[in-house]
Amino acid sequence: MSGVGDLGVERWTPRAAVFVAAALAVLGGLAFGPALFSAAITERLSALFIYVILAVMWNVLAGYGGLVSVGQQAFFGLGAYVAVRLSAAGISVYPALLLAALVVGGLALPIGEVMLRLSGGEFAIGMWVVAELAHLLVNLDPLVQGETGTSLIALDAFGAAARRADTYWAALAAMAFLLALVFLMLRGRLGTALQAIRDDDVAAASIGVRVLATKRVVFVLAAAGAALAGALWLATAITFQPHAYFSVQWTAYMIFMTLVGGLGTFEGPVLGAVLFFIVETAFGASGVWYLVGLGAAALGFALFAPRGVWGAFAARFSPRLLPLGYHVVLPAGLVPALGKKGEEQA
Amino acid sequence: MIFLNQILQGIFLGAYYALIACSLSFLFGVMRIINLAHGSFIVVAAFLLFVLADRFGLPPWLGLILVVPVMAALGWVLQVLVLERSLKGGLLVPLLSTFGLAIVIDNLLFEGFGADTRSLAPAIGDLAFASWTLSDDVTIGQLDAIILLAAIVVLGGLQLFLAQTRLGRAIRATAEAPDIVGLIGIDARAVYGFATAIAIALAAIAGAFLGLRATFNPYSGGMQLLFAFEAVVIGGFGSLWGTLIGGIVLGVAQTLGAFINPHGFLIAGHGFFLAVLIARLYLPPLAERLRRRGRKAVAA
Amino acid sequence: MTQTGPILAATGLGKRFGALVVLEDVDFTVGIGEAVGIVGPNGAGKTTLLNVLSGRYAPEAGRITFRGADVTALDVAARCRLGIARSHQIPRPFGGMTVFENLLVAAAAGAGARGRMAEQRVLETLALCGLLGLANRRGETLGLLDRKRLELARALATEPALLLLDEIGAGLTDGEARGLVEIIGAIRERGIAIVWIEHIVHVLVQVVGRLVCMDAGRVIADGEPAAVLRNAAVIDAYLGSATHAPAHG
Amino acid sequence: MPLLTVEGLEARHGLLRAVRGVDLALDEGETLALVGANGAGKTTLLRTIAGAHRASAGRIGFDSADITALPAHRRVPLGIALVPEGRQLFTGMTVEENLLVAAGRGRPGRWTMATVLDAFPQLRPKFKARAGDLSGGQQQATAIARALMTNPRLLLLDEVSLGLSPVAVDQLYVSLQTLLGGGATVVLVEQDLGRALRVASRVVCLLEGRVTYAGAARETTRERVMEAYFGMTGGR
Repeated sequence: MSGVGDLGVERWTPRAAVFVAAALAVLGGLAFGPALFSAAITERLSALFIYVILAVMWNVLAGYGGLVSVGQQAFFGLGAYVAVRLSAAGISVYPALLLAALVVGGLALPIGEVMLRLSGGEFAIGMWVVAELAHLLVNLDPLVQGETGTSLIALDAFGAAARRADTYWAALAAMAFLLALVFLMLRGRLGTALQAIRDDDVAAASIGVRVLATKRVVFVLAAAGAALAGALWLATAITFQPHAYFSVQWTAYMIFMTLVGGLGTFEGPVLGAVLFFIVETAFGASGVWYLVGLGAAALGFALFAPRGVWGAFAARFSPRLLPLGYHVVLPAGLVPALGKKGEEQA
Repeated sequence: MIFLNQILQGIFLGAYYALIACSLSFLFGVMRIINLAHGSFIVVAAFLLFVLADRFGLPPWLGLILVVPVMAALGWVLQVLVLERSLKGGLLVPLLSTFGLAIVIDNLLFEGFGADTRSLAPAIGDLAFASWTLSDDVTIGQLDAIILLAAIVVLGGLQLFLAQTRLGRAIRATAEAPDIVGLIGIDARAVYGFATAIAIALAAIAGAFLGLRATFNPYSGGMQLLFAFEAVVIGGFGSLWGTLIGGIVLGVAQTLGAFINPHGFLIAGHGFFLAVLIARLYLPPLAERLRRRGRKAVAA
Repeated sequence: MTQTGPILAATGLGKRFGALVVLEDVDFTVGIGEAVGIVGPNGAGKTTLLNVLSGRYAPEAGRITFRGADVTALDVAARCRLGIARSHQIPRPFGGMTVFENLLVAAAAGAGARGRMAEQRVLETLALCGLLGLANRRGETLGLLDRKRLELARALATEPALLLLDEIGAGLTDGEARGLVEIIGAIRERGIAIVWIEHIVHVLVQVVGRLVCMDAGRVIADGEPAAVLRNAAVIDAYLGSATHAPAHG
Repeated sequence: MPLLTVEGLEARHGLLRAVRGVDLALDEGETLALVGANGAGKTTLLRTIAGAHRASAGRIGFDSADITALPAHRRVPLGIALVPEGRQLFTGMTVEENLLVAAGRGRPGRWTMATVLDAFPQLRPKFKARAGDLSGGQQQATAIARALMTNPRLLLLDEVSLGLSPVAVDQLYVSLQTLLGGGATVVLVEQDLGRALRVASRVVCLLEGRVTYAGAARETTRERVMEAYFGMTGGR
């Protein structure tokens, strides 16, 4: 095996370093948002950060775990509800948001234990049933008063501007943290295992990947992430009306963002969330037609462009903007001529 | 006796669930697709019947004569435009595409009809509330009786169609072995088209009863999908009469839940469904382990 | 753990699909570092045997021990981590990952390798299987021969003590198959035991020292390859009983 | 003018070239035995002729028409029927239903429910039984009967004796002999060379998708076929 020892395996490239530095700079710059932007823009950006979380989390579940759930609103709603409950129990507001995500992640463990054993379509609708049941049970809580709902009263202690800024920072920090977490996960051993499961779970098992255990991790992470998004949404909206949080619409948004951006890629859902944000900002006022458009886009991308915008772009140009993959630096003589793709090299 | 009446009402409700569930189960049986837009199609039919009754004074029974063929045609279009392509796209695509379709349909209905809750009951006059009183506590709604009858006729008719007709046998053959039927001259794509048309036509009948026995709005489809799915899972996928049993079990669970607690109707239904899932997942392996242990004991 | 006993011993294996009996009372052993070929006519149960040995199917009867430990109840992934790796008849590359990453995940999940060590081992395995030049290509862009090589290399990256090969030569030209045989020969020389199903017997006998012939779910011959191929029961299994044959003209 | 002509036929399974440049011609009334080891491409060749598998190159002519691009269900009315490997019955349906589902989809002709049952009398008592509950021999008879219900001019039989007891195979071949005696045109894939040689007029051996041997049945020896089978002689 002479010569192998000299070969390098490269993860960071100059381009990736520049891109990651730029991304960090953007995140850093956004930290000054409340000082720079108007109140309205600050609030909109908080919403964008929550969309990014939702898209990235649904993508972890479906894009890497192969688990299409139409019931992620269960965790979104539970996140908000548990935050209300914790706050009512005297825990200060912003820690309560984080704690709510952890509590819901814990709840997701036994739920996943049952649901992960179902086949594709059964898992999808089964999760919806779980969401409905969670909604109904939350309505039973006297604090919530059924569909009347309640609000995060503790936030009233803050002034409007301070609340806006704190929520903005909380959402930004949560998004940055979850992006970093998923990034590190994909870069590590779990990430290659996840990609293997995404591509072929039978083959993944045959090389020793613990498929069910890995899916369990993905399920719990996606649940906790959706719960954090729900808790943050509560902080932006203050009121908690169960039907608004347990609505299947949320899952529709997640699916739209992920499908349009690119299922099973890191960058895709972030791009999808930004696109969704732009579409919503431009057409959200047109009401129902905008929702029809979202549904039609999801349908169209599922049927005709399943890779999504980013997936199609990456397949064509291999931009390698992030150091997620591995690149073997080969001596010039070893790189075979291209142009024989997909056919025998007879 | 009140308790008996609750069970009776649950059975009638279950008959409605069997009606909305049989086409979901049928389509899954033929194409292995769970159509997430199923409930939305039921609501579309209900709205079509509502328009015919409201604008043209056509009672739903007559309206169905027009609506069923229209929905069948929609089913064919669904197969050609969406399902056929979805089937080639792997496991996730049918779910994602039919979910997207449901969003489109629901919001188009909202655009056309607004958020108002509608009902077809006014179009059938007294029948909507007429009932036979069997005793002080036990009454049977005449419409309920019709629904039970309709469920039996639809399920029986579907069974008979699949067993006795040329197309029915071709559908069963295609469901079993889609790769083989071409060898005996059957065009599987055409069969899928017919099957989807039939499934959506059946959804039209379900839509009529949705509108007659309750109210509906453009976003009612999701809940109908869930009830249908629960009935199918409880009764066992692919079995038509199992669907009726599943629907009735679900209906009885719901009415008993409502009997116990005013909020108990839906909670009991969903909870019972999840209990069935858990039992289905954990009981067979347990039984297998016990069986193995028993065999070892015998061998030893 | 014994050093002298067989690395794999299966006794009394039985497997049925519905009413169809696919394996019936199959005994099968593989010595440490031994290469065994499995042949037999269509429907003999060869691939099912491989699936039972690898853990894809649970047998209804029988017991499988690997390095002296009972592995009958373990699933595919667990057996792989113990050292039983397999290749699939139709290659199943991870299409969205590069060839290097395909092996890296196998080294990590199957052999617990990590960091620089894992990368180095993967590079060596790629070199052994002639895939180094394709290290950065995505799995889905490979041709059939390279997919077969990848299938082999990825199984090897899990650092198995026993390698199960399912018709890895099928569909290749003679020249392509020869290249694969050289690689498999090199794997054998590293002391890895091999069980290899192949219909192209002349390819198979270049590597294996022992041939097992199956028919109708049973082992009907086991021994030195040339002897097995001359065995009357084997010829009957392939061509039907000689009593039906017409007189030779 | 041959009934079936196959020229330069290629067929793939994904990237795998299962059939590589096969030429065949078959006259009306002829019986051709196709032999070769598993994976040699016999099944794919039959399926491609029947239209269940797409040809990636080459041409298939049937009764002077080019049928290469036709899907399977449009070849059945022309008179091509395949009895697939592993029977592939509709196991949830009765024997009667298995036959009914094929009835009237091919050509009109001498095969009807009654004549098919005359040819396979062992099916009479099982007429209303589920196909999945039959014995292997009865299932195989049902599969052949189902194909006959389309009144084919060319019958393709893939491994009809696979997995059957010797008694069941004997019984099956009694029915087949009468069928073949009636002037049917048949391509037969059969493991049992002895049986194949007795019913066939010609033999073709495939190895790795190519024809490695072709000859008249009466001039074919077991040694010659074994060699073509493995690409080597047994003792070498």
